[in-house]
Amino acid sequence: MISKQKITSFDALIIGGGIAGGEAALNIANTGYKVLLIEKDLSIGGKMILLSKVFPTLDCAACITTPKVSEISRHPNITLFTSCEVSKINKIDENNFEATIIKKPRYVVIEDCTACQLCEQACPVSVPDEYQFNLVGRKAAFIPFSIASPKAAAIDIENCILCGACEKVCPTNCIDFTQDTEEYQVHINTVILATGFKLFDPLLMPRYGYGLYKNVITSMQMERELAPTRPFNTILRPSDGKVPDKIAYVLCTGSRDASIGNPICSQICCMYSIKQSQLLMGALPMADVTIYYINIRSFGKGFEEFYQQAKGMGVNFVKGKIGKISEKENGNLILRYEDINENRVKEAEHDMVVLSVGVLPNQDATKLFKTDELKLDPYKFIHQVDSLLSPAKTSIDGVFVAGTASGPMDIPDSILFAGSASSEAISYLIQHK
Amino acid sequence: MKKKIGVYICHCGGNISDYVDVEKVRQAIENEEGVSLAKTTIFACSDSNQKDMVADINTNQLDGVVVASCSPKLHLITFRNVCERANLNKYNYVHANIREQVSWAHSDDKLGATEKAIHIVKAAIAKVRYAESLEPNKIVAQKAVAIIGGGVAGMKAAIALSDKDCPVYLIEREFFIGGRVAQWDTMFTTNETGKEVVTKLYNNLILRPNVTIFTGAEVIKNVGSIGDFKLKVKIAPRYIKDKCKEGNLQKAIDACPVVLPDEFNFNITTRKAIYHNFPSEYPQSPVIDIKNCTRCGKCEQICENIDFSQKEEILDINVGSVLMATGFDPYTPKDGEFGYNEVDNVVTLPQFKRMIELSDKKLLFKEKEVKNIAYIYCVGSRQAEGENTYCSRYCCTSAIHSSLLVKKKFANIYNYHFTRGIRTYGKQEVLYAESSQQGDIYMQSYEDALPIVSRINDKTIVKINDILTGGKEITVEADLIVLVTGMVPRADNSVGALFKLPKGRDNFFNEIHMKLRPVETFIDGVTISGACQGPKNIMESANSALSAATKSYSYISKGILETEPIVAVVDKNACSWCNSCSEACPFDAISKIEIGEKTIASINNAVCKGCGMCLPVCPTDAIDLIAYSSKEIESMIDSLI
Amino acid sequence: MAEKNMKSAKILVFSTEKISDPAIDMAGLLKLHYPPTVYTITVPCSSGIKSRWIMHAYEKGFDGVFIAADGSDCIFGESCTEKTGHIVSRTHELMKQNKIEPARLKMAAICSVCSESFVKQIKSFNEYLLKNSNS
Amino acid sequence: MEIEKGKTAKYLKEKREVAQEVKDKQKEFLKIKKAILDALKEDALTIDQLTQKLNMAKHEVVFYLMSLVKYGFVQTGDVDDMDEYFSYKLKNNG
Repeated sequence: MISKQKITSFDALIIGGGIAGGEAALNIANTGYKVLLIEKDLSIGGKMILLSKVFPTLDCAACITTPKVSEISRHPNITLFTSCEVSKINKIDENNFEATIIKKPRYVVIEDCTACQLCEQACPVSVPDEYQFNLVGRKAAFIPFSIASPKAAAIDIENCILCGACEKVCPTNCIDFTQDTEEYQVHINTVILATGFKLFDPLLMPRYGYGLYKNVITSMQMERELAPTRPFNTILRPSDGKVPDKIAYVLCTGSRDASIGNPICSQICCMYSIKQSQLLMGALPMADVTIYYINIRSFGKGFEEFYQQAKGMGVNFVKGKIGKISEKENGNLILRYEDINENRVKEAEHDMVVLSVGVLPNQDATKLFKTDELKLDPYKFIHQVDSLLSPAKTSIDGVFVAGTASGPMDIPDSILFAGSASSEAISYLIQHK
Repeated sequence: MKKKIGVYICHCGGNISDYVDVEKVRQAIENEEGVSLAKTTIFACSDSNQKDMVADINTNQLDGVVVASCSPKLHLITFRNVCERANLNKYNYVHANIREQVSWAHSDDKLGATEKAIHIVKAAIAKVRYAESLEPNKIVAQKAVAIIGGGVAGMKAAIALSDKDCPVYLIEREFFIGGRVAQWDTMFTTNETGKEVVTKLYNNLILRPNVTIFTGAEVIKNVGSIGDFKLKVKIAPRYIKDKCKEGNLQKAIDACPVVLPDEFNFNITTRKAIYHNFPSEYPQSPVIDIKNCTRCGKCEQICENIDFSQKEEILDINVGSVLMATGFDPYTPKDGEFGYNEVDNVVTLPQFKRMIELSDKKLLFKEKEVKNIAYIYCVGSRQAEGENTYCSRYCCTSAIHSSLLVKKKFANIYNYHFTRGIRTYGKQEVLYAESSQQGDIYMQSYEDALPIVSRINDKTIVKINDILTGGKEITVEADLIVLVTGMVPRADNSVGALFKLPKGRDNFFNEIHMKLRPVETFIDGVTISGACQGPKNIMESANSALSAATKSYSYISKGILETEPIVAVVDKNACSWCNSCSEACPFDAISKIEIGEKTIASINNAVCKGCGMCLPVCPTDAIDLIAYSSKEIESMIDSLI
Repeated sequence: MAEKNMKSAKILVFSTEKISDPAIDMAGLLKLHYPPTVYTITVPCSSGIKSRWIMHAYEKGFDGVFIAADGSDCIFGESCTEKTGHIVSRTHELMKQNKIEPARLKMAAICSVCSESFVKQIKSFNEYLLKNSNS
Repeated sequence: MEIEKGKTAKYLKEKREVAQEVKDKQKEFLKIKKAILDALKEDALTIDQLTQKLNMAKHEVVFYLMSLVKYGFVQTGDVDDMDEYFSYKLKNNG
């Protein structure tokens, strides 16, 4: 059953509550315009809020995202919808768009939830925690993560056994299983697409053994192991809970590889791997960290210095292409690789391997537009019609793109891009008033 | 004196708590005089903690708040806002820096770090005890922005601001608009030429009544600050009358006997003392290079539009914000650096780009046809010995793009790339793939053994030990060597000094925080964009220019700006007017007034910038700065010992 | 505390909000270590420091005072360097009158990225103070 | 039908069936939870020791044990002499 609701109009619709969408929302709202920010997940903050520390300054990601998400959630000009998806956008005329928004039930009244976690304790279900990239479990009644915004519980209805234990203990009666999907029609004058990116799924490269060998993990999983809200008490390998002491990074996993359909460079993997290597050296002073790379792309402000700093700390950089990874009985991994320096094939043993997975397009936004075509570039990112001078412009007038929805980029570039998209959107609103 | 102070000590998710025993700090300060609440928190800046703080302030009627966390440059404003939301005047908030100046600085000494954190929090408590509620000064913001630099970044920012109905002054030092991009031929990714891009922007700009463009113009003085910058702009004459017709001017140019290296073409060609940059340049009027003009009068005889009586003008402009877009200089190699200026056929990448554009049919260098081209990468970047340790970001892509272009335009070209690892990040990677597929040869040098350029028997040879072939020594005979030079800050960046803009370790202008405040500077009201902040390609420059425009606009869009109410105050009883303070004040904020029998100093709050220069010169110690009074500073000192 | 003093001297640093304090922050960011008995009080401009504050610090037991001055980068104008210099010489006079070794007050211009220079200056000041204490 | 707050699960139960797979997984979790907690009653154990005692795959023991740490049933004990493996014990003696 879907209830239909008509709600008031907004000046700008921003799709995606990650760092780019959030930044754009704040910029536009601060100029006095009404913004509707739509996030499909339970919390805003995107991928960044789940990171440990960020290069090249090693600020904790939370220190940068939490004040922003907090500002977003209380901004008088921003209406925030989480657990929502835009199902279609019709362009009626020049600066008039109509969007249909589907709000999935959270089964919790956000305003009433105090995040006391009693429901979490009471819930008898345990399933893999997607916010910890499946390294530990979570309950079916759960708060996504400790710095989530809104910080409120949610019910994972797919895994819920409807025992009712959560609502019995809830002190504010905020759990409500009668909630249903809702649909909204919204009128807006401009749209910003900040739908972000998808991480490469290393299951598509069976030769690295991800999924099969438990000690082959993705960089996002390592990111969680290093974060303050980490799944384990320290860095552990998932196969047997051992503290690793010989960790390898495989760069360009799913990037610069036409054979898996992604010929471009993901722009961030070198740097986040170098950052993780520095954090690992700090967390496990006795550990060896080796980074297998093709080229190190430390191109941004302060990046080259950061790379040199990692070398100085003793991180081992090996110019080499990984052919195959195999597992030993004790869970250690044998990396067969072409050592480019020595021009021969070699093998090395590590007790944990981190796949530095690349950035892929999120194609969610492409299906939205019914009346106009949202063009994509050859790599399926949102096409920039004037990529040199107006990078935020898309093939639809009045629809702008920000952040990684148009291609791989790091956090500073995403934030600048969001500033750029908000400038275009504000100009568009002023010019079409 | 405050009686109900709330203190929050932040773990910063380990950044602090890994080195500072935050619980010990909490215990050490919870019984300090006036402290009624002392908590630790994993992330003080998180939404949930901010909400808790608001609730704490309300339920406990706190009258002062201290958060001990990261540097105040990051989150002072965050926590001031928390206080405001709890209806506590934000000046009752004091920030203690126990991350940058404690946990990180003393990560080698946990006991020492904890001890220091305790003292620093105590000092913050001492300061907050004396804190007073204050109202910010409100000033009228001039609704106009000065953009310094008329390159792509400056022009984009000008359009963005003009679109927002904000008047713009675009101030370009050169006589022609367009900056570095005007000098480029086709560009990745769109294959538009630099000229096309500049033309597009210029044609858009000149239609706008709220944009004023100055060329040959330099800011020579700046007085004032955010909301009200008063700039003096010096405009050099072109010595050509407005609205002149081309016809005779070209003859005048032809007649000019002075021949000079043409900087627009990076000195690979020459120009006259009366000159154009290129036929479709903007503004479409030549200029006389008066420094090199011999005043022979030949041009005047031919063309009636020459006017040597034109004088330099000084204009006063008044703006609310200044947006810097002054760009970069290409690195100039030192004599002998990879054969530069010593071996004949060594050019820089910018020179090479001009050569490609200016050559027709055959690529000639000093009359000889060029076939083998060697590119040496990272010249002036990633220097192990030298001041530029950074990567210049754009040059790998730019060099590869040029190498593809030269191959397309001319026959029989062979490209040899002497790299230090190609950095065609993102979608630029496809260029590198295309170049490799076309048979370009890529080699990579060891970090400690860069390629060597030498001249042997009239031949120019590049030698490398190539990583990609297992360290094999490879030599290439090259007709032309292209030094892939990076970006460096403008040699003459004096306009930055005029605004006191801080520079980073790389000597480019520095932002406050790369992620939180990426286009703002420590100088309120001045934003930075484009390559003056660090190497960027055109798309990145456009993004940062638009970001900076958004920020500059936000300062002035409301017409009213709030500034810190931190001003000097005079103790009427102690003051006996001696003029010392007024002499010390750099802003003329102090004058004398008569109160009854007595003459004392009076501070003009609207003009006082709160520097405190008047404080130490007062013989009777009659002046204090709000929030930095002697009682506050001295009680902080008492707590620190 | 006395035992601590054997290891490192107690130094009070006056830094400035926009120029030298960012440099001291960056020293932390770069993990450039210096003695933890170095404490900072931040003021808007180094030319606004009162001699009585410096004297107060010695009175309360600080071994040294270091003024991390704005130098020519000062946002309040070029006169800052000269004025800060005057504060130092006036304070030196006061110190002599109170039989305090003038070398226990030091000033250096610290620009907004002078982190290494700050740490170097502080370390040598600390060594000097340690050598000349207990006398 | 008026639905009482705090007892809304019943309402949804009428409209939506819980998949058998979900029920099975929940039962399995409870079983493993009990087994791990029982095994730790006597003594603190390493993952290796737990694996032998429970006859489970090691990586599964890691996953479930870490979840129980997160849920507050188990806590991390000491690390061995080689700094490689931690032992785990019941929190507050169960």
